[in-house]
Amino acid sequence: QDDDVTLQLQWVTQAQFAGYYVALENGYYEEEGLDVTIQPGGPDIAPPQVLAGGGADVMLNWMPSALAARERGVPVVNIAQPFKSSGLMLTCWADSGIESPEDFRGKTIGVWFFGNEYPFLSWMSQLGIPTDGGDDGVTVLRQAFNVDPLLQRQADCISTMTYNEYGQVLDAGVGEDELVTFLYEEQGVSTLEDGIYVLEENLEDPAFVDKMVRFVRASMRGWKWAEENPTDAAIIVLDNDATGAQTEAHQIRMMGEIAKLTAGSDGTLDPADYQRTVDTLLAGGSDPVITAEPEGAWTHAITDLALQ
Amino acid sequence: MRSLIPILTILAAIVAIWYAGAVALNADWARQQAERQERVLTFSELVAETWSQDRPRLPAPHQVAVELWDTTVEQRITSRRSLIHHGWITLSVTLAGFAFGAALGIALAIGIVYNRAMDMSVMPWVIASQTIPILAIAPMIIVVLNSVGMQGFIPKAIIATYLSFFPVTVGMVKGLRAPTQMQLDQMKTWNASGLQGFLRLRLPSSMPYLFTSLKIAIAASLVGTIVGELPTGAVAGLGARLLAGSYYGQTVQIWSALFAAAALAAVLILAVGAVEKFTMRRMGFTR
Amino acid sequence: MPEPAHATTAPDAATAPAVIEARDLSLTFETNDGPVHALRDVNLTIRKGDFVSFIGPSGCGKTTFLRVAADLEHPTGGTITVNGMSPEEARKSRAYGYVFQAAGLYPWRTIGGNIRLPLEIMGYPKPEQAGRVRRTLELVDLAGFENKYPWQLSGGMQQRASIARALAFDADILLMDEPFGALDEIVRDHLNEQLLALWARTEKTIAFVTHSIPEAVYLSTKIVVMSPRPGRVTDVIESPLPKERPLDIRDTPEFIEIAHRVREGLRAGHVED
Amino acid sequence: MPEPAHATTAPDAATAPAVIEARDLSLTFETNDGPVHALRDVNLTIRKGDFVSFIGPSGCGKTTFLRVAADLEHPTGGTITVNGMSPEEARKSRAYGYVFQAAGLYPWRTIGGNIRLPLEIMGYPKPEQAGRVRRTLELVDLAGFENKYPWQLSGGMQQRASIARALAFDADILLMDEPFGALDEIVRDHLNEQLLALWARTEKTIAFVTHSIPEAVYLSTKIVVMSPRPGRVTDVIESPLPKERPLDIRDTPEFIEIAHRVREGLRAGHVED
Amino acid sequence: MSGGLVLAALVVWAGGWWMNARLARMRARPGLGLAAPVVFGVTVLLMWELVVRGLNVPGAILPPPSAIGSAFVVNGGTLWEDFVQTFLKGALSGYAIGCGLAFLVALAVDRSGFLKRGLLPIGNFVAALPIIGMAPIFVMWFGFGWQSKAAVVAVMCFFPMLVNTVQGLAAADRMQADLMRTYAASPWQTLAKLKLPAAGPFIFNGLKICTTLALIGAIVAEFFGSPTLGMGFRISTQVGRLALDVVWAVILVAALAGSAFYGLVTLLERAATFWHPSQRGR
Ligand SMILES: Nc1ncnc2c1ncn2[C@@H]1O[C@H](COP(=O)(O)OP(=O)(O)OP(=O)(O)O)[C@@H](O)[C@H]1O
Ligand SMILES: Nc1ncnc2c1ncn2[C@@H]1O[C@H](COP(=O)(O)OP(=O)(O)OP(=O)(O)O)[C@@H](O)[C@H]1O
Ligand SMILES: Cc1ncc(C[n+]2csc(CCO)c2C)c(N)n1
Ligand SMILES: [Mg+2]
Ligand SMILES: [Mg+2]
Repeated sequence: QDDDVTLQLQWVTQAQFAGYYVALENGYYEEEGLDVTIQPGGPDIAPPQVLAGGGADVMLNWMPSALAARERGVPVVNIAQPFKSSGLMLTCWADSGIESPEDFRGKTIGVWFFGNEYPFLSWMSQLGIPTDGGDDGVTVLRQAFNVDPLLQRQADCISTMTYNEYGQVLDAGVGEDELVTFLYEEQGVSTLEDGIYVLEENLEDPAFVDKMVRFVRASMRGWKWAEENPTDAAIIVLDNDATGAQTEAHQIRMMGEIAKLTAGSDGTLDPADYQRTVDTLLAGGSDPVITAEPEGAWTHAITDLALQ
Repeated sequence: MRSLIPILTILAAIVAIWYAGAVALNADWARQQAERQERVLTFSELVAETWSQDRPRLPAPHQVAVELWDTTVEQRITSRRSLIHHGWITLSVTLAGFAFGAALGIALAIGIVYNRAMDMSVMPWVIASQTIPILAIAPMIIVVLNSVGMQGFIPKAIIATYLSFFPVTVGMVKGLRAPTQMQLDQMKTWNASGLQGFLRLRLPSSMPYLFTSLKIAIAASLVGTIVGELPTGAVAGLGARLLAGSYYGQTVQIWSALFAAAALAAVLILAVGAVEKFTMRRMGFTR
Repeated sequence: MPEPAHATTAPDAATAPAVIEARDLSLTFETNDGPVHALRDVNLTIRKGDFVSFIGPSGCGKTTFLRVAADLEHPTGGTITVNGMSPEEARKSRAYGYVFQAAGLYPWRTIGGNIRLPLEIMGYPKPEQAGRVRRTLELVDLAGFENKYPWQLSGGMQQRASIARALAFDADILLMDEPFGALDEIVRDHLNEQLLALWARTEKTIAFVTHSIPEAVYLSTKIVVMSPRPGRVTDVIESPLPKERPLDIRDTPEFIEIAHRVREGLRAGHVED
Repeated sequence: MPEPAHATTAPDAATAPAVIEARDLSLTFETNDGPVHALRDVNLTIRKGDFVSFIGPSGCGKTTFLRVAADLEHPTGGTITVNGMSPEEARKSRAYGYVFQAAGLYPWRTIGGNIRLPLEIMGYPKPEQAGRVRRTLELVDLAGFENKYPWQLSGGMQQRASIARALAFDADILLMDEPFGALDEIVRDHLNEQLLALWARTEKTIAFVTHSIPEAVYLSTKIVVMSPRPGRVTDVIESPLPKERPLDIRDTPEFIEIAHRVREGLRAGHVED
Repeated sequence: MSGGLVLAALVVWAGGWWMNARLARMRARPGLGLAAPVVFGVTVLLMWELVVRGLNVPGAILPPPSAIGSAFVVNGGTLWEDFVQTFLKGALSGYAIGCGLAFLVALAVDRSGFLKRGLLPIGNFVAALPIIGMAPIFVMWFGFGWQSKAAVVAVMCFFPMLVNTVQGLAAADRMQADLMRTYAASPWQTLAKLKLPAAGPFIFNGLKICTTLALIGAIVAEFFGSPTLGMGFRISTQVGRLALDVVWAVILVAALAGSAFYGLVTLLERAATFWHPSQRGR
């Protein structure tokens, strides 16, 4: 009898989550004796909330959001970190005159909220740029999850992921030379992205720990397969997309970019990366994500067993 | 036939305005594109460009029509790319939500009409409940129900119910109170029981009101379903198509999903209308 | 009009048993503008087989009296008995049929269905229902219209159907509140004739409200003239007309004389409004 | 009734000028169930100062005739002139006042406001409006009710207000469609008296639809009896009664005779419904 | 202990029911009309508090009313700014534009049978469009500010208002209209003195429907892009931060504002259509 595991994604089905779909389709979960259900997320679903409500056993989340949830009384713990580096960046029109972050002053910038605003706010506060408009500061727009504000020139810069929105801007017919990009990674304000989290109290249950060990092992196997077979992985993702709205070309390119982010990780969280994320967040401005150094927010217990 | 002429005229006017609007809204982008390619557009080229963009601000009518055709007729109806497939998913939830909503609405109305305590206390809250922005609580409903193990169909149906019970309650309260004092007295002179009074007087009297509110309710149920489909991971259904279209900048896809939804609503309203006509004729209301 | 309230005990009618008997009956409605005295100290005896008309200016309490007798309104003073029982018991024993001012047929039922309605409610067996519907329809000259809907009939025919509905079940009291108010004179004459014939045949006791003096005189064995605010009985006129009444009787001197007396009674009680 | 259609040219009335003159007037409504002949070949002359009553069974075209004269309906055959003009010209020159069957007061205006309505529309100067409203309200015995709303008045009072509204402006033709239909007999008598007095005083020409035979006989100088489908004039009765008419006149033999003739005329044209 | 609180909730419910049943049997008295819904509301809130505490529901799922209340007080300033942005700027202006435009179009439709036959069926179809789907498009067209919210609200309000007003302008009965004809009144006079007053109840019906639509529309539109304030913005970002107490405080503001707006229009209706039987009945 297979153990049931429900995984809550933090976004709609796309190649960003290829590793899990590959593990499912290629039977890696089954080989580990797991019956995995993958629940896609959406714009207004907060995965920690789902976890807290008992709607899922394990979730994917960006670390800022997970740490914020921890402070809010939902004790989630990082058990694995398949994404080594961050794909988040700002994409700006070159003709807006922006060359360095200092030039953001007086400009309009689209930012994703719902937990993704933290790294940006922390970056701006480190630079000493106010975020409430004016000639001296930036005007922040709450950007929906598409690139229209840039194309329609409603904003000078918008948030993009290397693997998704940036490609959409190019697809729209904009040349790379017309754009200027600022990768958070390169600005030294990157935070950890897609990690695997569970509720702390569940880790006291050895059966659950065992289940998670097998889950992480199979998932990482899926990721490595996806890195090596990007096209096939993209097709697997497409097969799992219930909306029928994704295109093959876009998913294949996305898989290529995602592979760059997962490349450096075997699933084990690098404590240095964790510390950098926490430092970035603690440096946040007036409305900090987290107010104190978190404790027990990650564990190597699972990955240590999984990667033996 | 004669009644079609005004409709067609107005429709033609709308399409003309639409095409003109497409030129106006999409021209900027067309010029930028031309600049990138170092071309200069003549007016007719500009018009042609604005009517054939991949990511237009406003797609031209024929683009929407082609997309509708491609995603309905050209696809197997079981395909995930088929609007009929998504329409069916939305429809099934809509119908379930409508059924719950109508039942709840009628039950509440009966309570309000027959119980003075309910009449006095519940109605203001029923109205207040409709001032709550449903899109804001939809994700919460989904999470809460998810935590008790309900996913997909039922949460969406509950949101649809939430939107559709209100017009039914309001209409049925009016309808159940439609009998005149004289008709009620008449029942009393025959010493009719409460149940007889309900079945033979109040219920039949409320039929015209019921159907009017059912038409509003089924449209509301569709809106509720689509709202419910937005945050549920945009898995499937017309709402998911709308959202996915928005994520990937597929304006044409948004518009075609919108039209499919409006057409679905129109069909549902017509269907309720047909049931109404049949019932009313059977009951002898129609002259 | 001196001492009219005791005229009820006219010698020739005193033989039959009393069917409706009001003693010092009063009814006051409490409204936002203060109390409205709809009935004050009404004393009236209606005997078996009587055809009693109530006439009086608008708002004098005619409808209220009928409604009290039918247990649709509760008196605030005095007593009233119907068939020797309280009005409530009488209603529960289905002692009377009530014809409202408007026809009030249910639009979603056919004429037959409307007449069947009280029978269904009172639990008459199915086959008997059909028979009764057929017979009452014939009685009011509507045979053949059983399956028509009310709106397919003229106003007069609807009114007849509503009378049929009150006749379909076995009640030997008929309370009729301006049943012919909305009809034109010729149709009204015709229905008056038929009502008289029916009354003569069935020996029912009828209490009948009207605004029309000729109608009251033509139909009744006893005419109750009322005055408004507070609603009182100002005159009770026993009709000397024979039971057999052709329409022409209305041009006879006796008729005109009674009509004159009714009009005088009315005018005396009438308050300029 | 042989050759009744030419009775209109009675010798004693022929002196005054014609105010409404219908020649072979016909009106057919096209309905889903086929054509309805509301009026067929109506010939009628109403002269200045006449008080003409129209009587006939329901649906015989009385209202339709008044509406044609008022340019609310267009004839499909024949001609009609009002004050020598086409009905449309007459309407635009505000030649008549029309009183509908129901009072039809605007509920959002006070009684005074309702009576002022035609004056505002016709552009009477403000101070004159106030004077006219006051005077017509007195005329119909409603002084003091100027600032009440229609629903605060009884049916009879509303009806009087609606008559006042038609009298407020200077039109010397008055078209009245069953204005007293819904009133009780006493109030009706009272209003009949007042209307006669008004007519005698103002020398207006009045066309008056009614269902009541006594009312028609009591009021009119000329009674037009109509029969239904197709609506035709079957009899035109010139009244020999004097212009001065106390209410008692209704008990005189002449009165009863005319009433009898009207009833016979009606019954002849009446189709059993 | 948790079971005890749930039990207490049941007791509260029974108590609330009993009180309302008693209120219902009392004679009408001023203020009584308000008492019953208040008792009902308080009962619901108490039960909510007790059940949430009794069952230990995480605050990240459903906060108790007491937490919502304190969030409401603590965040008063932000909530007020959000309210100004969403309600005063977005919803009210959209409401005015949508209803005003619909009113003018209704006047045109009333004059022209052609428009009536052509526009109304199409209007019914367009009214069935789920405006949720229009929101992202309007944000694209009209920007992130309140203008796009107003546009969504205007579109949402347009058709209900149009349909009601057209119906209202045709509501004057034939006799009332004929009366105007006998006076040879001009079309403007007929409009001002007959059609508009007679249409009053219908127009207010449309206005009332639109009050609830307006707020919902403005909030929904903010979900598809907004500046960094507004009620929709607040709800969606605070859900992301699991600050559910703040989210519910915003919902509370929405419900209060919506009910107050509805109540205000109802009062105006009562004043303007005092003559209508439905207003006189009480
Ligand atoms: N439910 C009620 N509440 C308050 N007052 C009432 C009620 N019913 C009747 N009345 C008042 O009681 C008085 C008598 O009314 P009733 O209906 O009996 O008069 P009526 O003689 O039948 O008049 P009509 O000829 O107009 O039918 C009237 O003044 C009326 O306004
Ligand atoms: N607008 C219309 N369309 C079709 N038929 C009509 C219309 N108006 C009246 N009729 C028909 O024309 C005939 C005459 O109607 P009219 O209203 O003139 O009758 P009437 O004599 O005034 O009757 P009543 O005494 O009932 O008022 C009737 O058969 C009526 O049904
Ligand atoms: C509920 C929720 N929605 C969006 C994001 C942000 N996010 C996560 S992956 C991704 C890429 C989209 O291409 C984005 C925008 C989030 N963290 N949580
Ligand atoms: Mg009465
Ligand atoms: Mg008529």
